[in-house]
Amino acid sequence: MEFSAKDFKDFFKAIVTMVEEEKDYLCELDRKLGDGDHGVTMSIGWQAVNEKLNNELLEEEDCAKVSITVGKTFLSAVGSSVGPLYATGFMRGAKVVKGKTVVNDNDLAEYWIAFAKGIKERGQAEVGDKTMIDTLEPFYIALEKAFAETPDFLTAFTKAVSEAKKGMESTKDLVSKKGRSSRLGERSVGAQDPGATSAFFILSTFLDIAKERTATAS
Amino acid sequence: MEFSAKDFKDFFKAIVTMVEEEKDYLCELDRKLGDGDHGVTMSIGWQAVNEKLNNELLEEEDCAKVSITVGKTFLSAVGSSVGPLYATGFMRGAKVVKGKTVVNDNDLAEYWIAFAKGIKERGQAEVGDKTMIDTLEPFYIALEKAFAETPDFLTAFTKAVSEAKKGMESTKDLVSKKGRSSRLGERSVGAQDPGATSAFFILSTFLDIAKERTATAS
Amino acid sequence: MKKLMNDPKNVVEEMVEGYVKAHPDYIKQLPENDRALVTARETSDGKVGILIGGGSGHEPGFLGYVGDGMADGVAVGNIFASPSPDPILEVTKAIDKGAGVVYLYGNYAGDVMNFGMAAEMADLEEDIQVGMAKASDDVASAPKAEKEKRRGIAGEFFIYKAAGAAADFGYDLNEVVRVANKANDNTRSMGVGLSPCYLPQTGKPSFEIEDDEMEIGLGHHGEPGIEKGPLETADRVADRLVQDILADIEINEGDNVVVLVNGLGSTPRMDLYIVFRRVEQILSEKGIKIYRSYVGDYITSLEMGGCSVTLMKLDDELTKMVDHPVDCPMFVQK
Amino acid sequence: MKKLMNDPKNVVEEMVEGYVKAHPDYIKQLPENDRALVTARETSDGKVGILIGGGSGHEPGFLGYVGDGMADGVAVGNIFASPSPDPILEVTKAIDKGAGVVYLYGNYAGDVMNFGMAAEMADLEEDIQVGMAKASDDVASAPKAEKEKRRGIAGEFFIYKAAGAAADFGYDLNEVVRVANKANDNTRSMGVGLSPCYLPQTGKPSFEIEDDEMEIGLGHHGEPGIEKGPLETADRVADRLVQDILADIEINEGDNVVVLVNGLGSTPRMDLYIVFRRVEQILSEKGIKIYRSYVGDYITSLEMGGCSVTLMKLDDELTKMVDHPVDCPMFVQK
Ligand SMILES: Nc1ncnc2c1ncn2[C@@H]1O[C@H](COP(=O)(O)OP(=O)(O)O)[C@@H](O)[C@H]1O
Ligand SMILES: Nc1ncnc2c1ncn2[C@@H]1O[C@H](COP(=O)(O)OP(=O)(O)O)[C@@H](O)[C@H]1O
Ligand SMILES: [Mg+2]
Ligand SMILES: [Mg+2]
Ligand SMILES: [Mg+2]
Ligand SMILES: [Mg+2]
Repeated sequence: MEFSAKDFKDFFKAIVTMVEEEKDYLCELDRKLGDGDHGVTMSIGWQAVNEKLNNELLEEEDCAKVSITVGKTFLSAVGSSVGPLYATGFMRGAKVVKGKTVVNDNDLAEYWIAFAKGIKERGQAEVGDKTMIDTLEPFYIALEKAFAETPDFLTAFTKAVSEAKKGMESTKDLVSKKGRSSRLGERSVGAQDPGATSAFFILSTFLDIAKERTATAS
Repeated sequence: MEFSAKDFKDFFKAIVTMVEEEKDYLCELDRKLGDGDHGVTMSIGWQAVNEKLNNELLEEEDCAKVSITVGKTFLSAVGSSVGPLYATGFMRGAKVVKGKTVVNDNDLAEYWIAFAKGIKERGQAEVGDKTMIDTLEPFYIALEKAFAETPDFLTAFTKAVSEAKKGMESTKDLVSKKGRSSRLGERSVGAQDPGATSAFFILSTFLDIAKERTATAS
Repeated sequence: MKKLMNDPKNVVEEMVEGYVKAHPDYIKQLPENDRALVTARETSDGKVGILIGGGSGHEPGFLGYVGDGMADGVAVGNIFASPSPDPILEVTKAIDKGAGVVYLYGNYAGDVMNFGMAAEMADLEEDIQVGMAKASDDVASAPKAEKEKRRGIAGEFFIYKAAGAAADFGYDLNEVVRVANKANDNTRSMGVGLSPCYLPQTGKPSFEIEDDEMEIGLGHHGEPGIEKGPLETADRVADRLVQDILADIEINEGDNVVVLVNGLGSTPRMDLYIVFRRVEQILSEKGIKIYRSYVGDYITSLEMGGCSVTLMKLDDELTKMVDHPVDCPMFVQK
Repeated sequence: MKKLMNDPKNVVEEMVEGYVKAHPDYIKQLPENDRALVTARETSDGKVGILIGGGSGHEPGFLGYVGDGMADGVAVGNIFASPSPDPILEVTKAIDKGAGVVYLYGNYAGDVMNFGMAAEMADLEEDIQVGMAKASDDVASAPKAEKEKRRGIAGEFFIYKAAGAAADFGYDLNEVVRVANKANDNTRSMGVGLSPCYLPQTGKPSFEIEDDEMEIGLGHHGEPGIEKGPLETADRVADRLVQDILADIEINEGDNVVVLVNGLGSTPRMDLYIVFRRVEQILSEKGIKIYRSYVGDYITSLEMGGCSVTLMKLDDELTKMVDHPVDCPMFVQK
């Protein structure tokens, strides 16, 4: 499949919409484990991104530049834990598609692997720590494996997102070890991690867009 | 009727009991007009008095000394608006019965007139200001008049207490002018003044005791 | 009601005990009366003594303001109740340095009577000259024509500040009283309540208010205000408070004022600074200059929600008083 | 939830604006970034710069502590969210006087990442040497063996105090970091929550708690604590908090400590002094000497109810740091 800077921008727009819809739910999850602001933080960040999409980025045709601007804008607007995490993700992804106005299946797979690995490197969390890494690590492992077997992005990404979902859901039963909720110990069991959830939402938003584009193309 | 220092002490004990019973009601009235503490203040003050009654005053046979100690103790324990007011009342009353171990009808009438006038002098409020003076001024006017007509304390006091009651009830319809509630203006209409109420309770407690003593004596 | 306390009967005693233990280099209890607290530091001979006091529950008011540059002693009452004359008299005796003592308190029936009685006793029994000045800064509490009927709220802080400085500068008794009265004459406050406080002994809210309401002009013991209305934005609240103040006292373009945005107990600093922001906008639109600002909890009502705005108009003398340094456990100014 | 605010989206901007307008002689915004605030006073050449920061909603933390003797600048985050690297970097550039800058912040994932990224940029892009020290004083937040995992709560105040003084005394970057770390190593806190705070943007309580419950060891963003239990008396609460602290750090008879009883936002001073009273009793029974006490709102969580107790064990060096005078808008020490 071919994916242009415009497609990236549509994807980021779709996140903006998704975040507004899921804002309350993400806050609610964070209220149980942390300080209750995850939805607010995501909204502040993606609204700032939206502003850029509607102005500076309107004419931008370089996929990497779009992704870098999104990451930087998000980080500037929110700080917080997820600022550096998602910003690092989008900036590492950008590196992979540097200078490209259109990317292919291989680029996309590499983009998402770099995204997830970048976040892991930034946050230094392990699977089982009850963070977004529980979503992202199974995701990138599955993506690497599936794409190596059959180099079709949509197929591989679909598989990876279903691993991401399992990972997200696994955080319900985990005692949290990283981040604000780590001190909760046993009391954290039963609550799904907000960051693991928003990470899954981002991935599944991309999956929807990717499916759409493939459907239109074929 | 004859009234001894022991009778005075019984009277003050009866106030202690009455105040504990009416504490919440007095606070409730003060909550509407003022700072909600009138019952608490009365309780603190009369508990301190109770302590004295059960110790230093146990053997005291001088009516004036009992009344002075009650006034001073109450004042020390509470300060507040009612501290100086009731303390002045009991101390002015004491002046009238100075050195007496037993008092007669005339003394009692003078005691209560001095009590009420002393409070009026201390507080400088007028009838209609929505304070305890609305209870106490009609009370002492009636007492003076009735006792001058028929010098029987119980009869005169009974009449005076019924005037006191009317006075207390009149505070419901008054716009308050003195004390904390004076800034309420029209919004104070409908609420009965807490001090006017506690003053009436004190008088009617005395009426009960006086009736009892008369019944026992006859 | 949720409080960190032991027996509700002992809250004042235990607070005072904790306070004195926390700041032994600042303050001590007099052996004669544990509600009588005086500065632990030696004050100079011939200095007019400054005595403050009132009910408890207003912390940092009033015990928090005993220290260099403010008060020399405080008489501590029960919650929301004036102290009785006993501790006032004991403090008077302890802080008199031959130049007399000035009593500063809010204009409430109870305080007027108790401080009045104490002043009489100090004169008659102790031969100590006493001056008095009452704070009556609350615009909401009586019409302009009856300023002397108004109660004192957060503006009391400025009266302490001015009188405390005057005493430090060596002013005599009458002069300290004059400065205190001038500070009071130049000071106006207006408050707004959002949520009640709870008396420890009754556990009851001091007033009833709906989730979407505010009470304009309420007193700092929870006495009802002049008007209940829908909760508005911080800007509209500030507009209203400042407007009522400026309608009551002439402050002209070019005049200097000090501003106090005072929290009533449970209002975050964030909210107070948001209110201050608008106050500053209004004043600067009018060309009124803010000489100094105080934003925080200065005189509270337990955990009441809301705030008040106070302006004091300055002249050269009051400016000097405002600038004077202070060192108290709950308020320090360099 | 009732707040004095305008649009919930603007609370931080408006607070900062109000703050800077209220204290122009103390603090200013940098033109490059309105979340980057630095002291309005000239700091001396060669002095190590002290940079603090964190989420908003903790006022007086963190912007309230910029001033003489404490921090030279602050990076202001959204409510309960670490500032991004941008304002941190701008402050770094503004306060570097050639001796480098020390970042002081609480041990939270967000702060660690954002301050860490800023430090890298300062080094790479600006060639400014950056030192870092994290507060991790909250005993409840991880077992003793994992002290480095613990979050920073009210004890951060002592770290600022110590590092700010060290920088003033002319210590070099490594020495300032050493003093900050020593202060942190010697500091332990334990908190209790009685009532939640409300995020302006969601209007939701930060945690659920019954009228007769308390939450031991909760974080100062409303993160759940280690244990929910029935609300106890102030004395029993103080016993519990101090006991957990003393089980975690060796403080012996004859040792000196500084004590901080910190209100979380809506807890009256009265309650805090009642808690302090018991803390003092326990320590004096054990022969531990209180060198200095701080009681009040030092690091809050909007209008959360409850308090924390912090002890810092002193040695000669830390004593000198604690004694150093401070002049900030929200904290002055003579
Ligand atoms: N070190 C980390 N690595 C990966 N993810 C993390 C890390 N720390 C926190 N997170 C994620 O961040 C989420 C919280 O984000 P958010 O609420 O926006 O920030 P904050 O914790 O600063 O309030 C957590 O649910 C978790 O998934
Ligand atoms: N000047 C006055 N003269 C007579 N009674 C007064 C005066 N001022 C107040 N009071 C009485 O005091 C009562 C309030 O008492 P209380 O609540 O105990 O004291 P405070 O007003 O100090 O809280 C009022 O209801 C009123 O009856
Ligand atoms: Mg969060
Ligand atoms: Mg009352
Ligand atoms: Mg009262
Ligand atoms: Mg947060």
